[in-house]
Amino acid sequence: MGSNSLTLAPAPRSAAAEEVRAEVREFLAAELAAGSFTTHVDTWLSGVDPAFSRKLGERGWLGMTWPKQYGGHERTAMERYAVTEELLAAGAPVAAHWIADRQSGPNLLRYGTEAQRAEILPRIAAGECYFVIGMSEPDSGSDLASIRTRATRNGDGDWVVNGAKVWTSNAHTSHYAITLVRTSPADPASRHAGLSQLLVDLSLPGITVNPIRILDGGHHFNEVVFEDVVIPGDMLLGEEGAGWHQVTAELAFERSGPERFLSTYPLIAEFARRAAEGQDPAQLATLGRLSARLLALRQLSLRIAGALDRGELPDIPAALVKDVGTTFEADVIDEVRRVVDVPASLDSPDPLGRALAEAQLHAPGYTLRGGTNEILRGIVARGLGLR
Amino acid sequence: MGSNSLTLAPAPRSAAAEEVRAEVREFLAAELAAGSFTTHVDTWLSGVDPAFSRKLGERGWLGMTWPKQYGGHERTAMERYAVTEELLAAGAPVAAHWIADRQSGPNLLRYGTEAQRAEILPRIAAGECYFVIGMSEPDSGSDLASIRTRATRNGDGDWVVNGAKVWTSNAHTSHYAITLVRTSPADPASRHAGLSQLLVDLSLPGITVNPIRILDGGHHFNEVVFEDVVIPGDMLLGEEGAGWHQVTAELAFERSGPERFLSTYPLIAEFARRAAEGQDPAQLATLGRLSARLLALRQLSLRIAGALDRGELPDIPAALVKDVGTTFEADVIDEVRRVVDVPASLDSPDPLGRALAEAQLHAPGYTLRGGTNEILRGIVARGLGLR
Amino acid sequence: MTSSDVDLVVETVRDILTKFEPFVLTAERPWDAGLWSALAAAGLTGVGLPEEAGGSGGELADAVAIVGALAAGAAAVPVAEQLLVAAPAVLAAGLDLPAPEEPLSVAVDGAVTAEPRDDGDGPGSWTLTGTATDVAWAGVAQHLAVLATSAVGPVLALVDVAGRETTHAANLAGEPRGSFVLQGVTAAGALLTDAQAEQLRARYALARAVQLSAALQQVLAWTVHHAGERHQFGRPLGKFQAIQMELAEMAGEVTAVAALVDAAVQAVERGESLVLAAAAAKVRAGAAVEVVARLAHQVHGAIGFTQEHRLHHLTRRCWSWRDEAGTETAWARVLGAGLLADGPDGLWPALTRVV
Amino acid sequence: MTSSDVDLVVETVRDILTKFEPFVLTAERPWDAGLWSALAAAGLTGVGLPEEAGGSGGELADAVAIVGALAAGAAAVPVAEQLLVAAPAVLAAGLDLPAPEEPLSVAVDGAVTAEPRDDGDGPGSWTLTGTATDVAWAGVAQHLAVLATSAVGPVLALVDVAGRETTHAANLAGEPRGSFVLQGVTAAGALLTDAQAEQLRARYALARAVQLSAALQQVLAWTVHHAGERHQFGRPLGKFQAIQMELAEMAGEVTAVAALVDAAVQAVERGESLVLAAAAAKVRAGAAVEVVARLAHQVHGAIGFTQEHRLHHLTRRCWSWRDEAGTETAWARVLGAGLLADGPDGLWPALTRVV
Repeated sequence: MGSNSLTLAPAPRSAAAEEVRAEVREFLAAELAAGSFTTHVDTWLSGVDPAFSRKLGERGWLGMTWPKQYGGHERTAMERYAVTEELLAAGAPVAAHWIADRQSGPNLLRYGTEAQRAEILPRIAAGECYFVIGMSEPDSGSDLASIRTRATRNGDGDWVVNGAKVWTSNAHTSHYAITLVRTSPADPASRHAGLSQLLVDLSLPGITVNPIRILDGGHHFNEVVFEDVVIPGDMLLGEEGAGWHQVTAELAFERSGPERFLSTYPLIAEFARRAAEGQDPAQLATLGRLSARLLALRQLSLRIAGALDRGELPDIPAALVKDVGTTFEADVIDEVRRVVDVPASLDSPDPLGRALAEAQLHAPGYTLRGGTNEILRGIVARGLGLR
Repeated sequence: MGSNSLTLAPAPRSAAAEEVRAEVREFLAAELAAGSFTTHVDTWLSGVDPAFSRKLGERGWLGMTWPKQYGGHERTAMERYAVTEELLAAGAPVAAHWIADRQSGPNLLRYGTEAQRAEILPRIAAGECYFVIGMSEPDSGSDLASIRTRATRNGDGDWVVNGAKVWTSNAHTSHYAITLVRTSPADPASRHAGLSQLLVDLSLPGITVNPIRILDGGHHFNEVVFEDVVIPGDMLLGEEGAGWHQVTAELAFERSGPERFLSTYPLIAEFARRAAEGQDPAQLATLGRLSARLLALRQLSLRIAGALDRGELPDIPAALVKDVGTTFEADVIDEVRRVVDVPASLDSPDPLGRALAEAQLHAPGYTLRGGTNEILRGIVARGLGLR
Repeated sequence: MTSSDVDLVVETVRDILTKFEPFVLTAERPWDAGLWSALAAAGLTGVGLPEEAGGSGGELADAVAIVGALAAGAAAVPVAEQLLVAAPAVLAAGLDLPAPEEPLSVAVDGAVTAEPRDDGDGPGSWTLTGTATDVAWAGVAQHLAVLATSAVGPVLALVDVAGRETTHAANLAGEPRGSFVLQGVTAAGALLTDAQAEQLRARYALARAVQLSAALQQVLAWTVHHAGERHQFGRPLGKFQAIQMELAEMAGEVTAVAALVDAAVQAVERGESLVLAAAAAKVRAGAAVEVVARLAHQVHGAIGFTQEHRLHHLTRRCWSWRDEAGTETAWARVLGAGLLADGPDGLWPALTRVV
Repeated sequence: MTSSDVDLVVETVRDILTKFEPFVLTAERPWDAGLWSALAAAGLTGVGLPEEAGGSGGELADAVAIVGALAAGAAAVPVAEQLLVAAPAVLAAGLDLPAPEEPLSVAVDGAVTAEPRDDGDGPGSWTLTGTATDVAWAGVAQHLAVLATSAVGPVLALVDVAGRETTHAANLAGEPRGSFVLQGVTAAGALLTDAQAEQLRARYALARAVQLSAALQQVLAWTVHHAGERHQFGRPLGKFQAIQMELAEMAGEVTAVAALVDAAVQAVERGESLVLAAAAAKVRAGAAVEVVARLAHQVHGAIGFTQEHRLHHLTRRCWSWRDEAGTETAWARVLGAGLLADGPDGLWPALTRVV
């Protein structure tokens, strides 16, 4: 029956993963002790720190699963999972390299030319080259087939791009955008045809990066405007016209990681300190409930890491993990509020009040980025055989 | 804007309502003390007790708002609200007369012939004549336009009815069914045309009442099968072909009353006793949260009673009350379970365990009867101007 | 005033609101001073307060309507604190009301002790010591009604805080929320009963509930509007059944909050005991924020998350207001315990008395 | 056994299941005796227990698979109690295992005290006094593993309860749950450590979680099937976006439960500490019941609410099982406290150790 496509085999245990986990934990404890970062919620979006990213690169914790010839380390997805999870749980500043390491690098490995890979992947793995996702547009929302950014070939075989992309995380600190563009006119009969991905150097003339500030005033997102930007012809990523297919595959990587349920983990950790102090039964029970949900999400996400190690592309389970995970991220706030009397405020003298405030101000983002929950549930429903 | 249609004026205060409330409360205390009933959840469905219904009739608490010429008492909807609310909060056995008093009587008043009214309404008001709703059919669900029970005129001008109705509450203890039938063939262009309501005496030949037992084994519902049942021609209710319109009006009465949020009140009362004993802060907070929701629902329902007194037919707010109210009824179970350690069991030595069990076993019904919540939210969305 | 007067008052407020840009708060511009002046000039900062005390007259319902209209407009002015909380408390305590054009706020948190400088009976002079925390509009308000404790009971003192040093903190919406360190400050004050002190806290909670109710209604209206305008996959969002379900859920929450808050205000108008009604209103309104803000942002999509969009000016206020003047959890405990005051079987009679 | 053996075992169980009508329980017919006999004849009531102790051999995974298949079939037989809880505990305590065809259940609730009849060290003879409550399959089980307390620590005693008087109570699904009054009953028993007693309770909770996981998967499958078959307003329910959202939410819950329960079972297979893994599995599975049972009934509509429909045979079991062997709330407290055992900063390391 249809629901089989939602179910993956349990992840194998990985001694190597536990080994690297311990190394990361030791590294993070030392960094925290040295004051090189402070813990915040949602740092995979908001914690841009190139120096920190380079440190991770030096230790071999970026591009972990990639071939060594491209600067990678040929380790398993399970090992990579342990590293990312530890970084997120600590609220470490990982936003600079996050997209490049998670999504753009694997995308290049899969669809890039040899030249593209050789040029870019080692720099990503070194923590020096950062990417943004050029998918959403001002009027497209979740409906990627409706995008309008257009690329046409000029006489030299180069692409001339016009249009605009929004919600590009940290474009102002990044080097490349893998950009979904329309390379042939929209065809009502085949809504997903005629799209392609281009590998765009953000320093090219004609590109303007405008900040999009979010509700708390933070600058994590940008609008990237393309005005007659000339992209070399060899910067096509993958096949012309296969953009929709490539993006769908990319979203499977994007949707399944531990960042889909750990964005508010630092709030849970702060709440746990409160529960440990007071030993209040209602707080302990809430901690237990939240932990049980988190543990289940970990297992789901680990299963996907295991599937990636087996060479599968689990797009439907990934949508499910993101739906369940991001709902959890927001629920954490509500659950904690029920059993503590601490007003949320960035200026609170109480660290729990500050963590609540940070988590709340970022909350609208959890369930929107990477596809709204309505979209994700539609994908899950497809997995159930309903559409 | 559209949402205005969701908003009703605040209900006026009614000294008369408070007066009759005190009388009912005194009556119920005496009845409980005398052991004439014991408190249960969901008694407006499951508590059939004709003797109790007649007592209410004797006291003038049935047909309260109807004209005196039909056995009514010409009191306000606000007064009736107070009476019904007190009965439900006490978990009193009111199921025998509930439909007749709430819905069928008003329906007869609005659409019935003089003969129908004079014959039946006084008996309802006396607590002696009970009704069922003949709307749902085995294959119709919430889609009433798809019903198949058919009535055709014979040579004498009488109706010959064939078909079956389900979910008729307590048909085995009732006297009449106001039955929605197809009186002219289905017209795909006008799905709601061709339906009529008949006033059907359940003792007529050709009618079979089969029990539908629900999951806990309780017999509250029936299937009513019509085989060439001859209904006198003057038993048409209202206009031929206007059945859909009449049913829609009827549902407004059905959806707005306090039984849409008080079905599980006896569980709250039992939980309150626990919280009062232990004075546990988490239990007190849960009691406070549940009470705040209940108080808001009361105000919504009171507003509708006030609107009925002004002669309005608030069908969209009624759908909203039922949606919010029945969701609350089910949530009560989950909220209580979070802060008590009492397993739900009908055999529990703990009255809270028994109340939890009763409430849980009836839970699937709360959000289904009278239109599923998906249907209700569709109506609310229409009130918001969305469809 | 009659109900048509209420409509007139609201219309006046809205007319004034349109002339100001209430949405951008920064550390340098922590409130809408221009709006305040316009409201004060129109006499709207004294509505519901008797003319003989320097107010503009009118009823509580008028003041509530003004507060609601300003809350829905995300107006950064201390009108709720002044009209619904501080001024009525000052008057009830027999103290002199400051001029309504001088912003008056209220302090109920922190620890401030009062010592009588005279006989301590009735309005008199008191010496205040301690720190008032989480004071709304600190740095903006010129006067502060401080709830202090004394050896003989709670004291309400009226402190001139114009120019007094405060911490520059803010709530999630950027509205100033500071502390004042009071060291031997002399102020007019009056002894309250414990019940009066409790009523003051309850009125503060009810004021926030009134603001929340109005803001949530506005958030719903904006979201419905957005769903009608925004197209996805070739049709308006509002035509998708999943979105309709979410909007209907929001409408249920918003309508329930409005019904209860209105009823609580009416209970106050009737002079009934306020505490449980206010507690219920605050709890219910705060609980609705969880659902309404979440779904509003969900339906708006990423655009509603940007600083340019109006949505967050209200959602951030809602997230703050539900915590202020007592969290839902704190008021839920008060409500739960209060409803059981007559014993373990007293819940139902208590529920039918609250509003 | 290998994983293909597990599939084979499940297939055998399902084959047997189809020959019985597991769905109707009454006071007169409180269990599926015929099914039990067939399972016992096939050796399935001894799977996962060593052959030298009289079992059928095989691994824990096989026993878990059998329990899951029977739970999804709403089979009223004490297989979960016997295979996953009582028999392993009896063996671990060094007591003689009863014959696998004689139903063995477990009693962890109530208050039973044990006094040693001999030296009390190692397996020996004990005198039991007190009442064992909430005993699953009371009246059906012939043997009962009773967790009792003694002056020297917890004791596991094996009591012959065939024909012994019990209260005729049942859980919400009609499965017998009775009490036994024990007055000076002599039984074989063995002293446990506190940790062993805690493990026993945890295994019981995990057994219920295994049953819940399987039952919830089945409820989802039935609901998806129903949504595909049932037409409303001219098309299958499953084509309505609102229904799709509900089914996807159910799928999220069911899949999350399965992942965690499977992981907890694997942790047991690896011989890791069981208590927190079992607690998490029980809490997560119980929490899912709330959502899954509610939505399943919502999608099924009134028909799923009738006694004739299969749905309630599983939803009623789910509502019962989440309360049995410790409620979610009780296990959530155990889990929360246990995760903080290493101090206020120890949560994350603890979380990564649980499963």
